[in-house]
Amino acid sequence: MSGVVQVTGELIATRRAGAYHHLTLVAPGVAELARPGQFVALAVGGPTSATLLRRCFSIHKVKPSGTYGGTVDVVVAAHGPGTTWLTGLRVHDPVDVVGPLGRPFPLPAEPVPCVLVGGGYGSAPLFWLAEALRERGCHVEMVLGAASEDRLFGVVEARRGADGVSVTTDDGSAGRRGWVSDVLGEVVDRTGAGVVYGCGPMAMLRAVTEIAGRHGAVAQVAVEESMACGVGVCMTCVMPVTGNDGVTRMVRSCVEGPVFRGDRVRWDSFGDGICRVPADTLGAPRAGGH
Amino acid sequence: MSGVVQVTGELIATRRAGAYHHLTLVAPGVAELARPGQFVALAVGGPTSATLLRRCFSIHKVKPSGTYGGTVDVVVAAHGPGTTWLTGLRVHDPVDVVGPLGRPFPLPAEPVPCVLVGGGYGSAPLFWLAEALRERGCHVEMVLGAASEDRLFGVVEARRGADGVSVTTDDGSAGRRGWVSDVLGEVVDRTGAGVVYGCGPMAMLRAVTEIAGRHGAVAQVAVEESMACGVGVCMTCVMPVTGNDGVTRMVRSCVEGPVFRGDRVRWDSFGDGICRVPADTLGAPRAGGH
Amino acid sequence: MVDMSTTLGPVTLPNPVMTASGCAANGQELHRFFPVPELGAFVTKTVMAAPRSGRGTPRMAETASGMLNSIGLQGPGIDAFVEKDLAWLASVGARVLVSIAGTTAEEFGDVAERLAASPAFGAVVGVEVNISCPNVANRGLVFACDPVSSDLVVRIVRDRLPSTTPILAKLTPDVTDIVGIAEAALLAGADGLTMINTLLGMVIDTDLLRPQLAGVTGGLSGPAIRPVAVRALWQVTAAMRDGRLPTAPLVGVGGVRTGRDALELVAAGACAVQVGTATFNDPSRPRRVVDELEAEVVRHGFTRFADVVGIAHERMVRP
Amino acid sequence: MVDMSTTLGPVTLPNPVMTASGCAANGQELHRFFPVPELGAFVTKTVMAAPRSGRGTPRMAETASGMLNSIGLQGPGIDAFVEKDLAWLASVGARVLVSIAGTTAEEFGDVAERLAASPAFGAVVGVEVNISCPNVANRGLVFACDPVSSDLVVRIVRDRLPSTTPILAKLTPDVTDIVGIAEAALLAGADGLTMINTLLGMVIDTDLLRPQLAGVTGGLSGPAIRPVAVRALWQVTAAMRDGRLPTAPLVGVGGVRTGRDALELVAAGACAVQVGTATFNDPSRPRRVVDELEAEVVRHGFTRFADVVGIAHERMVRP
Ligand SMILES: Cc1cc2nc3c(=O)[nH]c(=O)nc-3n(C[C@H](O)[C@H](O)[C@H](O)COP(=O)(O)OP(=O)(O)OC[C@H]3O[C@@H](n4cnc5c(N)ncnc54)[C@H](O)[C@@H]3O)c2cc1C
Ligand SMILES: Cc1cc2nc3c(=O)[nH]c(=O)nc-3n(C[C@H](O)[C@H](O)[C@H](O)COP(=O)(O)OP(=O)(O)OC[C@H]3O[C@@H](n4cnc5c(N)ncnc54)[C@H](O)[C@@H]3O)c2cc1C
Ligand SMILES: Cc1cc2nc3c(=O)[nH]c(=O)nc-3n(C[C@H](O)[C@H](O)[C@H](O)COP(=O)(O)O)c2cc1C
Ligand SMILES: Cc1cc2nc3c(=O)[nH]c(=O)nc-3n(C[C@H](O)[C@H](O)[C@H](O)COP(=O)(O)O)c2cc1C
Ligand code: FES
Ligand code: FES
Repeated sequence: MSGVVQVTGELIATRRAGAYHHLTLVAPGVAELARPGQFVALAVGGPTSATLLRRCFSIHKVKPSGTYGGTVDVVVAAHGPGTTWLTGLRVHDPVDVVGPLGRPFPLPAEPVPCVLVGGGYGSAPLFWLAEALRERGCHVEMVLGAASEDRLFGVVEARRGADGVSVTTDDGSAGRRGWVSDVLGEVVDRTGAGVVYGCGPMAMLRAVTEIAGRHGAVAQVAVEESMACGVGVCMTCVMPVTGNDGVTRMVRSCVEGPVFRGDRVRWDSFGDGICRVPADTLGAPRAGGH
Repeated sequence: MSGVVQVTGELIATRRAGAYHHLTLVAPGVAELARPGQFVALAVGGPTSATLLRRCFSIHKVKPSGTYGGTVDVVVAAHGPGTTWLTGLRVHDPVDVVGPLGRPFPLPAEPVPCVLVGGGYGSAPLFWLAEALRERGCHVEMVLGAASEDRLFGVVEARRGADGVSVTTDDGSAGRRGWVSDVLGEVVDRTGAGVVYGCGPMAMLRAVTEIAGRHGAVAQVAVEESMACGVGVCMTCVMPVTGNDGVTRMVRSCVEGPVFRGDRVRWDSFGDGICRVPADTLGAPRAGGH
Repeated sequence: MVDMSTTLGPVTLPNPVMTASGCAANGQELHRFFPVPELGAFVTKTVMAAPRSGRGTPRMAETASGMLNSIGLQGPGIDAFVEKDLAWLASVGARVLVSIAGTTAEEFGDVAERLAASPAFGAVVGVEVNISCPNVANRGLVFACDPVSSDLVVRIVRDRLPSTTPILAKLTPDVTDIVGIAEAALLAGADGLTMINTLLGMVIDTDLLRPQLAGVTGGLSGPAIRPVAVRALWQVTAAMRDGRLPTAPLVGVGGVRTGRDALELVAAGACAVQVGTATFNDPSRPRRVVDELEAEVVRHGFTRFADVVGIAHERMVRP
Repeated sequence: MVDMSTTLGPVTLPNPVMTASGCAANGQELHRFFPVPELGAFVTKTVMAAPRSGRGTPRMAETASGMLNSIGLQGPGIDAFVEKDLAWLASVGARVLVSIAGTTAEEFGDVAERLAASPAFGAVVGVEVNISCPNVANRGLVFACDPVSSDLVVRIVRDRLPSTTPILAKLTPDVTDIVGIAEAALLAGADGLTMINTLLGMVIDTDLLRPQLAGVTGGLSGPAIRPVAVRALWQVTAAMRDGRLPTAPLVGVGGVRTGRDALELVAAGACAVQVGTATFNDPSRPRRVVDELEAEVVRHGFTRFADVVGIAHERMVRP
């Protein structure tokens, strides 16, 4: 496990970005260690909080130093009490930050073409990744999708930072009407991509993995499982993933992920909004057993 | 029971006053109903709060209307999580207010001289009372005491609004070294006071009651019992008080108080930091019984 | 338009939201904040035969998302209760669920009998039998901790009340097997169950290094315990659906603050819901939950509240 | 200078603060935030005989001041545990309290035996027997809900471990009479008790109208349950002080977040304290509680931590 810090950060900027809030936090030490695909876990609710668990957010970008010390940016969708609290914060409010956490996107050793696929706020970590890939000489295209225009994040940034951008929305309010999966195959073929990076809802990541596979690319996906601790100690964030040895284990997505090779994830076990333990998982419950 | 409102108020001013914080809240409807000696119950901690119970504060003053609508002032000593949260609020923050609550100080029908005794922040409701008494032609003197100078509240205001002011501190950092009880007898005698009003810690109220009695005055004291609801529904704030019928009952200090005639309170039942049920209380536990 | 009515045995209530016993006094205090007849029913503070002073103070301690109380069943006694409190509730048109208790089974029966004989009994839509209180005959062990004592109390109360008056036994969660206690109460003649009473808890004052409550231990309530209430309702409902228990209405209580919280208890099996400690946070909560729960029923596309009761048992996915 | 040491039977620990089983994995993760040997002891995730995948997801739900979990005792199995995890803990110099379980009494014994035989056993300062887990031989009823099963498990484990290794039985609060279970465990040979495990709870997803956890019910933990932990420790300590139970060390767990919270459990009777769910809020919490608890001991004018253990029983005022 790589370096991590825990620090009382300070919110220094907060602004709306479509349906989301874009937050910049001073969090000395995090930026220096972070790599694209990693995330931070933020405490929510302040000293009298009834919401004990941290909330996890992909790192959108970092600045290792600046006027205030290193900063970290995250993009937050207000949803339940924790994200609502975060998006209601005002500049100078303190925020306890733990990070960077998890494994980053692996970068290809060779300058292969790459496609980066983001669903909703799932695009947040991809711009930084795009930069790192282009520094290595990779041709980078992005595919951004969302339910509607306000739920797309970073289209302008994408146009600036990628070699090509495709946009889809479910309702056709921006880009092509449909899903990212409707355009992805074509982009992979056209660019001859060797790697497809994905971040977004599970159903999208599954589709990304399948399409990448069918079109001869490797999928690297950043998953989003419900997490209680973010640091590897609670075992709530597990999912069935097949290892190099061919054995499926329930692995912690916070420390062994959030980035997994798409073809290693046992997508077949997800359904009805739950994830079942595949019968061939190491130590799976036996009939009549636990 | 008299009129009460529940309203989402707004903090419009907050400033330090010695060891305390003086808060002004817009709380339409409260001011119109309130009388000196009543209190408000404030919700604390915001939407994610783990501290469910309201905190009660004597009304320091009210303004029935103004630029913002009616306002209520309270003086808060930061102590536990709720009062710390309140004193950390910033202007424009919302605060849920229930009030006015409890029975006010009874005003004498005749213009008799009165002495108002405040311990620590217990003086907060007395200035408003002094005003009401002087409007009725009463000669009003105040005795303010506290552990130290920073814990005195409103000495300047007292000098402006009363016909005479005595100050005591335990450490002698302001006024006379000692307790309010050291000077009270002399003030009652000198002024020929008919009523002594008291607000402050229980031990002080007990002393005030005894001294008033010995010097021929009636004591009216505003007590401070731990309250969970403030509105009369939880039965946590009770204390043994003897009624007109000579029977002692465990009465709710939030609705039947907080102001009681001092000689009706069963001071003998308070001790070791708890209040026992006197054996002659209506329905008191019997040996072997409940 | 949604049909929010619910039934407790022979009685139909216009909506399923109630106060919780001991968290709303006997009505007049909350009536300053909203008209109490707008609730499905008003549940009164547990009343016993004679007046009781309750315990000394401190009687409460705040805890994380909850509180402890140790009131000691303070109350005016059944005679003063029917004469003043019940009469007032009747006068404003409230539907009243009267909570009763005793320190012996006979005292329960006595209270029930005097209640049934009272002039304002017409306002009574049911009786909640608070068996979560100590039994002097059994070393102070709470009646609801023991199936035999629970059975005895419920039988006596059933006997002393008209059969048209539904009785609900109120259970404590502090037992190894709540389904067993539920069974005893239902077989003894309870028309339904109220679940849950407070959990036994304790707070130490870390300045004085001694128990914070004068009564040492107290009852834990508030949102903190909602998962325990949902679980208890779920277990008993599951036993009814499996045929292990006779089917009967369940009234849910424990940590309800909002319409969503109420919906949790309803989906687990409650056909009515009580709002307790949350009332201390906001005296209008019980009334607000009426509207919020209705809005939840609408949001989920139902037209009858009754269709939501226990729905989580049907929607459960088998892992 | 304060003497913060505490003893668990034959073992002395430099300070009384531990992780809670299942809330700290097996050490390497927290070691990134503070050196784990700075804790009085490190309590490992409950380990069973064979590797276990645990349950499907969702495995958790946040609740008011707490959470539910339904991990299903995921773990590598005792052989991999001793080889990798225990060896690592030994290598950094941690004092380890190993939590073990089984679905049969024999499995408990088997795990204890393999643990005692392992090369890194020298790092083990004690074994915590997690009897708050389901007994397949008894309709899945939790061992700790039944004195007979508790007795059986503790006897077998005691038998398979050296007498110099203290064993602690970890109890569930979900019982009518925790003193009875404590008695069974102590008479069977437990050197001490850990109290409490989680409370059985449940959350309904109010959007999907079904249980939020894939495993339906789960264990409730966090500050919400602290009053229940304090009460359980108080009751068992009171029984020991009254001579109703043999005197033995108690390890307190349940809702501890700060040094003050720890002090509550200590004053009620715990001679050591575990920090569980609060670690998810702040991974440095267990370490911080070491300092905060010491500061509390100093604030109260004591020079030995041992003098504060159970002090609330002495300072209680009789009402
Ligand atoms: C690696 C990772 C990266 C993420 N990046 C982003 C991001 O960049 N922007 C963004 O808006 N959201 C992101 N999320 C999702 C975000 O963590 C959840 O939306 C948030 O935790 C929900 O908190 P809440 O208070 O709104 O909801 P609640 O439902 O109240 O949350 C209750 C509990 O469940 C957990 N939880 C609920 N939903 C999720 C979820 N989807 N993922 C993880 N934990 C969850 C919370 O952490 C909390 O402990 C990410 C999640 C993960 C795991
Ligand atoms: C009628 C009345 C008037 C008051 N006026 C003032 C005032 O003008 N200024 C001021 O600073 N304080 C006043 N108090 C005391 C104030 O209510 C408490 O200090 C405050 O509630 C403590 O909250 P906390 O979060 O700091 O402490 P905590 O100890 O965390 O409070 C926990 C719980 O105990 C209750 N509680 C604790 N101490 C008291 C107390 N002394 N009285 C009532 N409830 C208590 C709280 O309401 C809360 O429910 C008054 C109390 C009463 C009853
Ligand atoms: C201050 C207080 C007093 C209570 N008194 C009673 C009572 O007299 N009779 C009773 O059956 N339950 C009593 N209860 C329990 C509540 O009715 C309810 O079962 C419990 O508090 C859980 O619900 P809640 O979390 O909504 O408060 C009392 C609870 C509190 C907080
Ligand atoms: C996610 C999680 C996993 C747990 N796993 C175990 C376990 O494996 N064995 C065990 O004895 N207790 C386990 N517990 C219970 C804790 O050790 C502890 O007894 C309980 O959570 C109460 O303490 P807390 O409130 O400090 O968390 C677990 C608790 C949580 C929250
Ligand atoms: S979130 Fe706790 S182990 Fe991953
Ligand atoms: S504070 Fe609730 S009755 Fe007085």
